[in-house]
Amino acid sequence: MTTMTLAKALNAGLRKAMEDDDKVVIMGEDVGTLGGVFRITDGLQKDFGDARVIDTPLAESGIVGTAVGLAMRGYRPVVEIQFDGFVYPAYDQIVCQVAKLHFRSQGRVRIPMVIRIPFGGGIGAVEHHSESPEAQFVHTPGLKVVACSNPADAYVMIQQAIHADDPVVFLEPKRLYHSAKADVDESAPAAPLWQSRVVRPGSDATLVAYGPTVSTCLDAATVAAEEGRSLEVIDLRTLSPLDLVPVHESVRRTGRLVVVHEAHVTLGVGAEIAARVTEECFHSLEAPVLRVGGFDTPYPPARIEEAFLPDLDRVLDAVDRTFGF
Amino acid sequence: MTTMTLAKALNAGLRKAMEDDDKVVIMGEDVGTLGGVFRITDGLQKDFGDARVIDTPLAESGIVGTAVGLAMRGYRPVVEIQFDGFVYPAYDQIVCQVAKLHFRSQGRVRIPMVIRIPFGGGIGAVEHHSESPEAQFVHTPGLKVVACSNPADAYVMIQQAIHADDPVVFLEPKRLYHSAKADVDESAPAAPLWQSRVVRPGSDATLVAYGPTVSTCLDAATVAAEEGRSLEVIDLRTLSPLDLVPVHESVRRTGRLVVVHEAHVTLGVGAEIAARVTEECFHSLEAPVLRVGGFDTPYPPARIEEAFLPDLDRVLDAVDRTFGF
Amino acid sequence: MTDPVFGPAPERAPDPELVQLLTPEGERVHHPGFDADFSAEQLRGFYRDMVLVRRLDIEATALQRHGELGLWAQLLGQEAAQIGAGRALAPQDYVFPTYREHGVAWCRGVDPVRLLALFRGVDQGSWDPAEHNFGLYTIVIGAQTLHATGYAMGVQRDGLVGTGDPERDTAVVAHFGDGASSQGDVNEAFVFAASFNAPVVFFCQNNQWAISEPFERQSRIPLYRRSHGFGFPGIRVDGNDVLATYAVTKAALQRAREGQGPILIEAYTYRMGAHTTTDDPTRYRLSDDVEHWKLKDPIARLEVYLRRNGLADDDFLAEVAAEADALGERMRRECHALPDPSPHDLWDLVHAEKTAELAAQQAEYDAHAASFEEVS
Amino acid sequence: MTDPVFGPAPERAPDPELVQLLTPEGERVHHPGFDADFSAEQLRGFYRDMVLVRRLDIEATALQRHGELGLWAQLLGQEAAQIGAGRALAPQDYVFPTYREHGVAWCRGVDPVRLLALFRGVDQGSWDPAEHNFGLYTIVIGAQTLHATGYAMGVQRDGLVGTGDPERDTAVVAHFGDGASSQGDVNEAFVFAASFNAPVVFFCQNNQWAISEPFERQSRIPLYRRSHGFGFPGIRVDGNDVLATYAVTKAALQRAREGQGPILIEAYTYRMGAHTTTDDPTRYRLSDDVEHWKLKDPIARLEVYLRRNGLADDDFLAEVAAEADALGERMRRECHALPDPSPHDLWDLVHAEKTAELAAQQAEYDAHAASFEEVS
Ligand SMILES: Cc1ncc(C[n+]2csc(CCOP(=O)(O)OP(=O)(O)O)c2C)c(N)n1
Ligand SMILES: Cc1ncc(C[n+]2csc(CCOP(=O)(O)OP(=O)(O)O)c2C)c(N)n1
Ligand SMILES: [Mg+2]
Ligand SMILES: [Mg+2]
Repeated sequence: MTTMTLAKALNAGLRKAMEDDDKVVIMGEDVGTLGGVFRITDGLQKDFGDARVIDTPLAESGIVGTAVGLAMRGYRPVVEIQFDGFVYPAYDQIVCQVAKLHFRSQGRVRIPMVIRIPFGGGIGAVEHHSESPEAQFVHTPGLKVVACSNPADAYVMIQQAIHADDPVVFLEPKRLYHSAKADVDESAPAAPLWQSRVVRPGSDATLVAYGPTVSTCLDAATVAAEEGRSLEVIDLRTLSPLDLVPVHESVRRTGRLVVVHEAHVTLGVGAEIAARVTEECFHSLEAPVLRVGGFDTPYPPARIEEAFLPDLDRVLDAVDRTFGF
Repeated sequence: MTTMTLAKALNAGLRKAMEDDDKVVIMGEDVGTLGGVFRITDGLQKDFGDARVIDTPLAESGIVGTAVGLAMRGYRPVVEIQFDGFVYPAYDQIVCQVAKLHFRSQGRVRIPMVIRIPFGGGIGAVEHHSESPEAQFVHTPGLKVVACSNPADAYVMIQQAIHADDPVVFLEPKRLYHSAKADVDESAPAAPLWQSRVVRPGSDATLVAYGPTVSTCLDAATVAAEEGRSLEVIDLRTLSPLDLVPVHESVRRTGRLVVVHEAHVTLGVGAEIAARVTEECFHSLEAPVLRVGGFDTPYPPARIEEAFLPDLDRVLDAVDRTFGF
Repeated sequence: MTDPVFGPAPERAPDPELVQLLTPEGERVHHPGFDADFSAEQLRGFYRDMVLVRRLDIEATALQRHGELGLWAQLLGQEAAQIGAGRALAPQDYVFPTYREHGVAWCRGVDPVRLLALFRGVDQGSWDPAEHNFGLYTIVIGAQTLHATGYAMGVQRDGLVGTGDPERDTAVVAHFGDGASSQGDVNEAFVFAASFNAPVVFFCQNNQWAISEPFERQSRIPLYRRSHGFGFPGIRVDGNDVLATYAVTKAALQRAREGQGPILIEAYTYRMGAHTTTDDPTRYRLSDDVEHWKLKDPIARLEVYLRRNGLADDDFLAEVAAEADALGERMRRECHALPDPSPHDLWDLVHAEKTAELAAQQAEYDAHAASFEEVS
Repeated sequence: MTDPVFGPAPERAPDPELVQLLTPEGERVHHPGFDADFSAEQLRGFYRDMVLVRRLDIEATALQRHGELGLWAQLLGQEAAQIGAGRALAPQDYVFPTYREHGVAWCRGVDPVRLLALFRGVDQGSWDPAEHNFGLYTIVIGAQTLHATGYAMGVQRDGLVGTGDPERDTAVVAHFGDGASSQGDVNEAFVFAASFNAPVVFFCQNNQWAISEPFERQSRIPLYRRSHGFGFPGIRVDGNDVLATYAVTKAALQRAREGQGPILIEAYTYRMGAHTTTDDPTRYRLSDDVEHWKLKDPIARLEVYLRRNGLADDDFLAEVAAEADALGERMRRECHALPDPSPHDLWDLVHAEKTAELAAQQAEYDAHAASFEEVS
């Protein structure tokens, strides 16, 4: 049991995965000597060499495309995209190649690739450094998509993602990298990667979140509790596949659901959850599923990003509204 | 009034737009001498010259990226992406540049670009030629997205899109290019571009579609009518902004809604419509909004694409299910 | 780094020069860098390959005309480029093709019927890449050049470059077209290959056309010089000359296997047919051009050479012709017999580990399909 | 096509040669291709520009340290490259910068406070590109090179190339870094520029580093030769020599304006500071290296030259220093005074024509915000 930040937990998880399987290679911009701009790969090139921790030329399509080739040769590439907003040059390789090779080849070709993306806002950055591109990957068959929200999960989930034989887009809430500290028990039994989890039980309404908004929702639940309202909070963890079993179970009890993410509301993951939960729990719902997310504008300049991002007030406001129907 | 195919209507619309404004330029692969692989730009290079109808090198990012520069110089580029599946190399330019320049510049830079994409399946093609990538553009603030479904709309909408000062992703149902024939009245007053339209009134349930699935839904309504069920069919026409006014109005009457598109169900446009309509018409809905779409698998080999695509049976089946709640 | 075979470093490269060992008239010429001796058997082998591959192509085109295939991408005119490139491979080498590499597929032992299945719309490629060391056809132009480069980086990590053991040292080939050379991916592949000195041979068939666009739209200098800007050699070979293509590719592969890094080969050839069966080249090119290139036919020149030098007699030619007939007959027969896939299987193919989500959608589909079977 | 200024065609380009007119020691040297005469006023102007721009950079760095900016991308060491490039422009020329072109912005008359606003997080660029013929900073590396190429294609269509009228003929500059040279977009820009012979000058500041990655990761040959693979000339200039950078850029722009097409300039320089204020270069590079480059300082060498030749006296230098102090003071003052944007405006900025959808979301936000104002 060690107390560590999310960044350190990911670093430890990557290290463990590299020790366990020498086919694991890390690729990306500045991941080697520097250890990544967020230091997630700190020390790995020193310990595993530059054949396994590869500083690549500055071309995201090139990184993902060559990782495909390495995967076809039996390697398990873990690709770092430096910031969410820089994944788009690699989009074609991800959507048309990474996602489709298994299907195209009828399972003969496997692409056990992990694409790590530091995502989300709240770090006061310039443009393209605060995006939440997950919906686009969830919409793409052939990809799996997960998001961690705390150090303990991060440590385990990154290893599970690397171990998976399918390509996984691995979303890391960058604003928590160096702030979220928690105990990580390296020997604890791991929860399955493809499962959501109730992180705070409650009975009046349900909040669903993932990545950086899990803590927002937990805060909201604390405040609501003071006001006598009991909110259940679910950390999705896996976005594709979506594990809505605990959500359905919860909504059948609470009758009210609010989904919270930083991605733009329109066609964010919340839209899919709203559609599915409504279909599944139609007669249990006391109110429509409401969504709190980034507005349908480009990500704004940093000085007003807090207004753009879902916060405690907007979450509680949405909860209130579900009681108004 | 002339009877023409969808392909000819687009060709006529493009020609008209080029005559009206000499800043309109057409760019793409094979759009010049060949007139495009679907002949949508047939004859335009001959008549307007190769400075205005530009056969480009084979690089989609290059096409869209140089079109951005042309737009900044005062031109109105109309870019052809040869097939839906080939838009992804240009994704970064579309999402990070085309969509954001107006916002980034606080309105000082306008990108009046049209990105034409022949989309959807049903033509028996090989991989990447039958995709429906629209949801990803709808999720991107800064883009507008429309889809035509018939020759008369196509003729008008392409001109309106070119005339608009914002970037427009213009989706063309390629399987209807040479099959859908209809009267086009070049002098008829044009409906606003950003409006959906009821294309068949009905009272028992509502079908919402766009592009190629409009005709599927009209067929379904015909069959349902024979069975004594009256279905209202709405052609969305505009996906971003979404004009749900007629949908809300309709659902308040019918209490039942099925959304039909070829895109994958998960996080397809139907998810957003389900979420919004449920929020807006919660107490009018007799059943959850149901969605019929492409499955959540990659687009399959042509010999089984008909099973993958929404058809009359799956639409009617979904309608039946809305009566089962 | 002056290379004994490919000549001086890029910046001092000589003027464009087409490596040629067999002229269009069937005359054997010599080249200082690539003078190989070919055995009679080898030459007859090239001839047989080219004739069979041309037949394969003609047969598939006919099958498309008869509605048996949705599409076919013809290789007519590019037989020498593909057989030369394909026969130069060692078994352990790995090839990343485009959608037109039927001749290379042939050399790698992929059954032509597998190609038909893809273009019929039965599947998206049903050979086992690992069995043939031949990847699936890639339709997004240029994407596979990065896969090839990454695969070659894997070969390096496996320690299979420069060991000196000809059975183990491995090279990778990335095929692409003149049009594809404009794609970012291809140029990024050049960057990565140079940066990591990866054992990859970039093999560009410059068939002069990218659908309707002439090569000049993509580059104003000969394409083989593109690599000079990235710091590795490029060379232009007569792609209608199977001997030259073979010799140049073989040397390039050897160089890569030895650890000397990437190289670009521009096989200068011509797309004699349409882009695909849906294309109509009369809309954009002169038949004069096509006639001109007919005189450079890759098979005819080798046939002249074989006959003139007594390396092949009528019997041999008749034998090959009969073999071609048999191949055509088998392709027709087996194409008709190709079973359609079952929609039920779609959900099994998405992932290595099927998700509950997809299993549910599959069950829903099965129930829906069953309801129809009951009805009918 | 032998070019009188840039020398023979790419394939016969001479060995790497750094165009230099002023040595690190402040000695004026001569170059056959680029021998320009500089007036005393011009030289003092360069000096003043560089000093002020360096101060701008130091001031902004300090403001970041004091928490006034979220980030700053330093140009320290690249003053000559940027002032040389910026001062070579004609008013009608158009520039597409990266995120580090503060010196070029200066030459284009963009108020440094506008740069602070961007890095403070107040906006994403608030100068009017059309007013300054200077685009907004582009953060996605390489993307702007395509915009520049397209813009240049627009200039061609406007008939403003090769008219012979120096007030009208127009060129476009695309700035990018050594790291960006690996991006597909940059290479596609080369393809398009060559294919359409667009009047664009690609200006690469090779500052040896892409964050922590040394230039050698991107290319194993000098970068100016990249363009040779695309069929247009490339040239390497001493980017710490403002005279040479100015002369080479001026000639390149003139060449483009005349209709001779694209060209690549590699300004060979060094990033003396961190990548940005969040970077820690001690993790990846030796201070020896930095010390070595300190001896090549672009300002010091010009100062030596000016003094030694009696072109500037103490008064002039004091004047410039005072001007720099005033600039610094103004930047601090105006940075503090920059007003935060209003979230309400977000929805007005998305489109030229605001949609009903966005108006509704804006109204919802306003109501939500108002509910809080009532409370407080
Ligand atoms: C990214 C992408 N864009 C467009 C296409 C459509 N397309 C298919 S083949 C082709 C021409 C390719 O020309 P070339 O690379 O010369 O190869 P060739 O067909 O001549 O063998 C085009 C534009 C595609 N397959 N992929
Ligand atoms: C597409 C993309 N990928 C990654 C980044 C992150 N990033 C910002 S600057 C930079 C290094 C760029 O180096 P170079 O092009 O040499 O320019 P320099 O910073 O040295 O001026 C990187 C990797 C980015 N901005 N855009
Ligand atoms: Mg070609
Ligand atoms: Mg740099």
